[in-house]
Amino acid sequence: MAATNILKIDNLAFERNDTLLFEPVSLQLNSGEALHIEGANGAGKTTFFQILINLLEPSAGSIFFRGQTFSKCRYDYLSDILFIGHQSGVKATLSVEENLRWMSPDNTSAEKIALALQSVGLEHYANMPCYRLSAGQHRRVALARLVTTTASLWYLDEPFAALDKQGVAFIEGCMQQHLNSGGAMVFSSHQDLVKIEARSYRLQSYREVM
Amino acid sequence: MAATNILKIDNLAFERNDTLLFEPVSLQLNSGEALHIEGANGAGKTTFFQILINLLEPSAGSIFFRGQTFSKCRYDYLSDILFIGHQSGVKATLSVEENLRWMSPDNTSAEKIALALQSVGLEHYANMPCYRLSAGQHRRVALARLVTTTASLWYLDEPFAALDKQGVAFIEGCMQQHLNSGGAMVFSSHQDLVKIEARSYRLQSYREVM
Amino acid sequence: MYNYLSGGFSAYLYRDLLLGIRNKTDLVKPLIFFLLISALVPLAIAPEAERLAQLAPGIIWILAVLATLLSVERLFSDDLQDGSLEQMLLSPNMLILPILGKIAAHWLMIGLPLTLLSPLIGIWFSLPVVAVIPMILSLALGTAVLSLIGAVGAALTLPRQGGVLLALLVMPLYMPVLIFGSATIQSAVDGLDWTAPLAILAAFLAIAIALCPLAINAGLRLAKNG
Amino acid sequence: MYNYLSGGFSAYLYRDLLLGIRNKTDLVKPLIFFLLISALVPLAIAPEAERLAQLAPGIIWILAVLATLLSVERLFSDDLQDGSLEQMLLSPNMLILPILGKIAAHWLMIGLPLTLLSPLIGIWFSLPVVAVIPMILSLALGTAVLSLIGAVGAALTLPRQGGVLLALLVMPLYMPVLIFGSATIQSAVDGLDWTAPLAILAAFLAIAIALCPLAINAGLRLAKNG
Amino acid sequence: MNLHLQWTWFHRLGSPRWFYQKTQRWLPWLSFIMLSLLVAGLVWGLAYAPPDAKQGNSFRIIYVHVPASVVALAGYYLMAIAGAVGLIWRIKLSYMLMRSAAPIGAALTFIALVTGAIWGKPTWGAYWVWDARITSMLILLFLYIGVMALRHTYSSHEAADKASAILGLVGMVNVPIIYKSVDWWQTLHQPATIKFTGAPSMHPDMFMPLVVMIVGFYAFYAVSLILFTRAEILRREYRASWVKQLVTDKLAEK
Ligand code: HEM
Ligand SMILES: Nc1ncnc2c1ncn2[C@@H]1O[C@H](COP(=O)(O)OP(=O)(O)OP(=O)(O)O)[C@@H](O)[C@H]1O
Ligand SMILES: Nc1ncnc2c1ncn2[C@@H]1O[C@H](COP(=O)(O)OP(=O)(O)OP(=O)(O)O)[C@@H](O)[C@H]1O
Ligand SMILES: [Mg+2]
Ligand SMILES: [Mg+2]
Repeated sequence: MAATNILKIDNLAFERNDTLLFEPVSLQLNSGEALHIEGANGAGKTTFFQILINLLEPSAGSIFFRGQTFSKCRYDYLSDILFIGHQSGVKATLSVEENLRWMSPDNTSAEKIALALQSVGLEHYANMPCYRLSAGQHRRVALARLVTTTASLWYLDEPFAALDKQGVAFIEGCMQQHLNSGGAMVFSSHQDLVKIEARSYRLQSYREVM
Repeated sequence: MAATNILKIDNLAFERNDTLLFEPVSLQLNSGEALHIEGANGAGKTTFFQILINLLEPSAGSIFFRGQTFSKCRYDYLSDILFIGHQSGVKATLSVEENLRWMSPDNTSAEKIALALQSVGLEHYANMPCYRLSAGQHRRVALARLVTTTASLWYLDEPFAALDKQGVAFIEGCMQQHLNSGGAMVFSSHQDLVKIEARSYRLQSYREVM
Repeated sequence: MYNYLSGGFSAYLYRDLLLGIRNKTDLVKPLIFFLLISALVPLAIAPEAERLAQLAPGIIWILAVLATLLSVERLFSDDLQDGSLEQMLLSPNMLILPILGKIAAHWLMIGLPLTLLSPLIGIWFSLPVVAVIPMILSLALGTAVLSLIGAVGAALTLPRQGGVLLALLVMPLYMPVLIFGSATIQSAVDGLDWTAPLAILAAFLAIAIALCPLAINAGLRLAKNG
Repeated sequence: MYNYLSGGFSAYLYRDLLLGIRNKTDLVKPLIFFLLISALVPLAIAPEAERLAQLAPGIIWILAVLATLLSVERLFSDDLQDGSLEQMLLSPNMLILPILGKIAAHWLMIGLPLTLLSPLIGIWFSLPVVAVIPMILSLALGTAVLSLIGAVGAALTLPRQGGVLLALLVMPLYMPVLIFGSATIQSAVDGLDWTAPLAILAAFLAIAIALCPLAINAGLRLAKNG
Repeated sequence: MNLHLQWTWFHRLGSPRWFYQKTQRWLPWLSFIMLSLLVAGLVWGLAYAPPDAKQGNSFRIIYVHVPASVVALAGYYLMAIAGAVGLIWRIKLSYMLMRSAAPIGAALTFIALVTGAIWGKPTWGAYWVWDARITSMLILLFLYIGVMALRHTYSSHEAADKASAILGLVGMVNVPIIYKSVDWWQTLHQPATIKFTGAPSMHPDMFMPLVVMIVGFYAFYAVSLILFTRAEILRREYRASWVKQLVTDKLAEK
């Protein structure tokens, strides 16, 4: 599979109260590639993701998705991405299965859901309301989406938080498989990775000492 | 300093809806010692901490603090422990400094507070409301208590979650210093530790397959 | 790659209903809630039948406004906190449909029970029987308008967004609904033509369905800049 | 090793007030609510002065009940979510003082503004001047009882944070306060002795201060079992 | 020695197993008493008691209305006290009793309200008036429902039981207060239009069947409480060896 360009970021800058948050970012991401966004606490990784998913507007610079500017391909872009952030969007009062079904593509089969639950080790918890889960199990519900999703560009903000070793290994496996099948991803993590080979990009905080 | 026994746990068991959560726990903790509670997601580490801090009642077994049963030394025990859990008790609308002051012992001097903020790298954020902080910075506010506290027994549930490498190193430093000065601690973490030597105890999940 | 998350109206309608109705008692709760509030009125005011009957149209409508105000606040704030608002905003489709789905669920859980219960409250307050049908119709339409307007207020006051002032502007919009709603019932009691105020309520509903989702959409997109 | 976290009454009073003042929405909402509803009432019911004056005592008290109910829900649930409830339960001292501190802060932000605002609402509703002092006194005492009882309900429903469930539990308990509260004002309007119902309110307050914190304490300790 | 005896007695009383086995023997007797009282009372009241001078035959609803009201009120106190006993002595059985008492009480209260309302139309010309007794009955219904609804809030039985018990106790303080206050409030505004405390002293021919019905309702209450509690015991103690034994025995019988 020839690597095609999926994401291109040109001189992206973000200002809050007239101060740049990080040094302008320029990046390229091809299919089959993973990009590890590094940076200290508060460097702006989460903010960067929110710009990428169009929840915040950049102050300067531009983003191209498969060669098109964002505004031209909004629909295609948004239907082809998956984002899992610090808050994972899991509804506390719904059961594990209901949550996963709700967060998965429309035509996901029941087997796929069951498979996803099994992969993240929650097969016995399918009917438990999520507020009763442990921190790591809660996170696993959100991450089970990695099995059911059909998106080709993944944005994962700290996917390994709260997971135990075996959970981290499983998620890394998922990510690797996604890359192998031609997907692409941008993720942030403070932990070192074991399995995946990823290009890393360090967000340089712009903060002058006040 | 001769190591004195601080915590003794005897056959502690916890049932939820008539099912044991983990294999009964028997443990000893002396001053200057750290105990690393290990276990997969959902093994019951958080539940174990909540039993230790008397928010949940054990179904069987007993806990001794400095040789006394819990019910005899409730006041002494509770005034000598520090607990930081998954939810860190940081109020989103209060500023960083207000939060830390509120969570620190009554007679903490302003210099101590400033020092604590500096140690966790938040000296420039003292007046920022906490909801504007990044995930890691938020966590650092709670962890700044490690500098201001006077408690001798620390319970830390996943203290390293969301922290960057430098943050982890700093917290490990704090913990080591506490141990050196005769304190004791029980903590859980899915990440490997770098600096601290800790005895580890693995919670064995009791869950039979349903 | 159509996604359930972006599935629009019925997906959000179903989810919010599910969230509201986890068990059977959840269904009964709004009913009891209305019964309780309406029981407060005769206790605090006069319990004589004629006096209550005079007040009934107004009181029932004030109840409707209160119940909406009380409940609409959490329409989006729970979603903001657990991150599912973010996921909703990521939907490639127009947000209008999910928003309407959520509002419809809200109406089904608040407006509809009140509407169905209103004859009972009417009996409590000795409302004449002729006024029952107009009351039901006006409540059905009017509570939907209230949910829509309330959702605009809720979107604008999402935590820390500082939209308090805007919300203040939205709240007075309840007044016309209240006036025409109670006018419908009052006209029926007085033997006048009650279809005119009802028609006006219907017009309000049409306008609200067209405009409110746009305002809500804009409000929600601001929430992330808080 | 006395700890600020366990600092009892004034520490929690101060913190909750600070939180309320920071969250401007929290402070402004009850005010919007009072003004809005009291503006709605004359619209929905007849605007003739005598009729309104008759309704005034009851309406002011219904407002007080609803405003308390609306706000008391979050008394402990925010603390539960961000983990500070856990820290409060860890206090070596009796929980009674922190609990009373939180309730006092709630009253200062809800009951007191309503009490201070009530003369204005009284004027709106053409309440006779003789009834103003009894109204202020009864509201000052009664809203404190409402805050205390409401806090019991909030503590018991903590794992579900159900607005409606809370209302269901608490409203029946509010009724005596409502009755004696409006009776105080009504007696003053009718030229009767209004100190008797006021004294009963004071007795309620004494009982509530003594008993409610115990029930709340027990309830909060159950919260982790949700 | 004496004390020791007392305590074993006390604990045996608190044991679900003891309750389950004892009630097994009581149930047939109680059911028989209940049925005969109810049938006798109903036949006597509906067919043989003379019609009321003013109300004609519509008064006969009294034979359901009054017993239901009386037992519903008494049931609330039983429930609250059971909760208190559970809180103080941590006796599981009394929590189970409390839990079972709530739905029965709520149903009886509901019956009292509905029969009262039906009766109200012919006698007062309105289904509903805001009288002290009626209002406090309404509040009672809400208190019952509150106790029932609170259960779903907690995942653990013990927590749910404690919470319900606290609520029950708070409500117990409240019921008489409400009764008094509503009474007081009513007389403040207007002389009560209807008052049935001073009801025309009833003719013995009407009154005796009423007494029979009241006792019958109490028996009915006892039987349903026992049945509900037994079901609750099985639900909660399904892991106890005696319950397992019971199940295997039952299966063997078939
Ligand atoms: C929904 C309406 C009604 C409710 C909630 C209600 C409730 C009650 C209650 C709680 C009792 C008291 C039981 C006790 O003393 O322990 C009672 C008794 C009684 N009720 Fe009703 N009632 C209603 C309507 C009526 C009506 C319409 C009548 C007929 C005029 C009536 C006639 C009586 C009589 C004769 C007694 C027994 C006399 C006594 O002990 O005072 N009730 N009812
Ligand atoms: N609404 C806001 N107003 C002002 N500053 C903000 C706001 N939101 C975030 N910030 C600041 O922006 C910076 C970047 O935050 P961000 O959450 O992007 O960091 P991050 O790299 O994800 O950190 P972490 O590793 O802790 O998750 C932080 O210093 C934070 O204080
Ligand atoms: N209220 C509850 N009712 C029933 N089960 C619960 C409840 N709370 C927690 N559990 C279950 O108890 C188990 C232990 O949870 P706990 O939070 O102690 O795990 P943990 O070891 O801290 O996991 P993690 O590493 O993910 O933080 C989980 O399987 C969880 O589903
Ligand atoms: Mg981040
Ligand atoms: Mg945990």
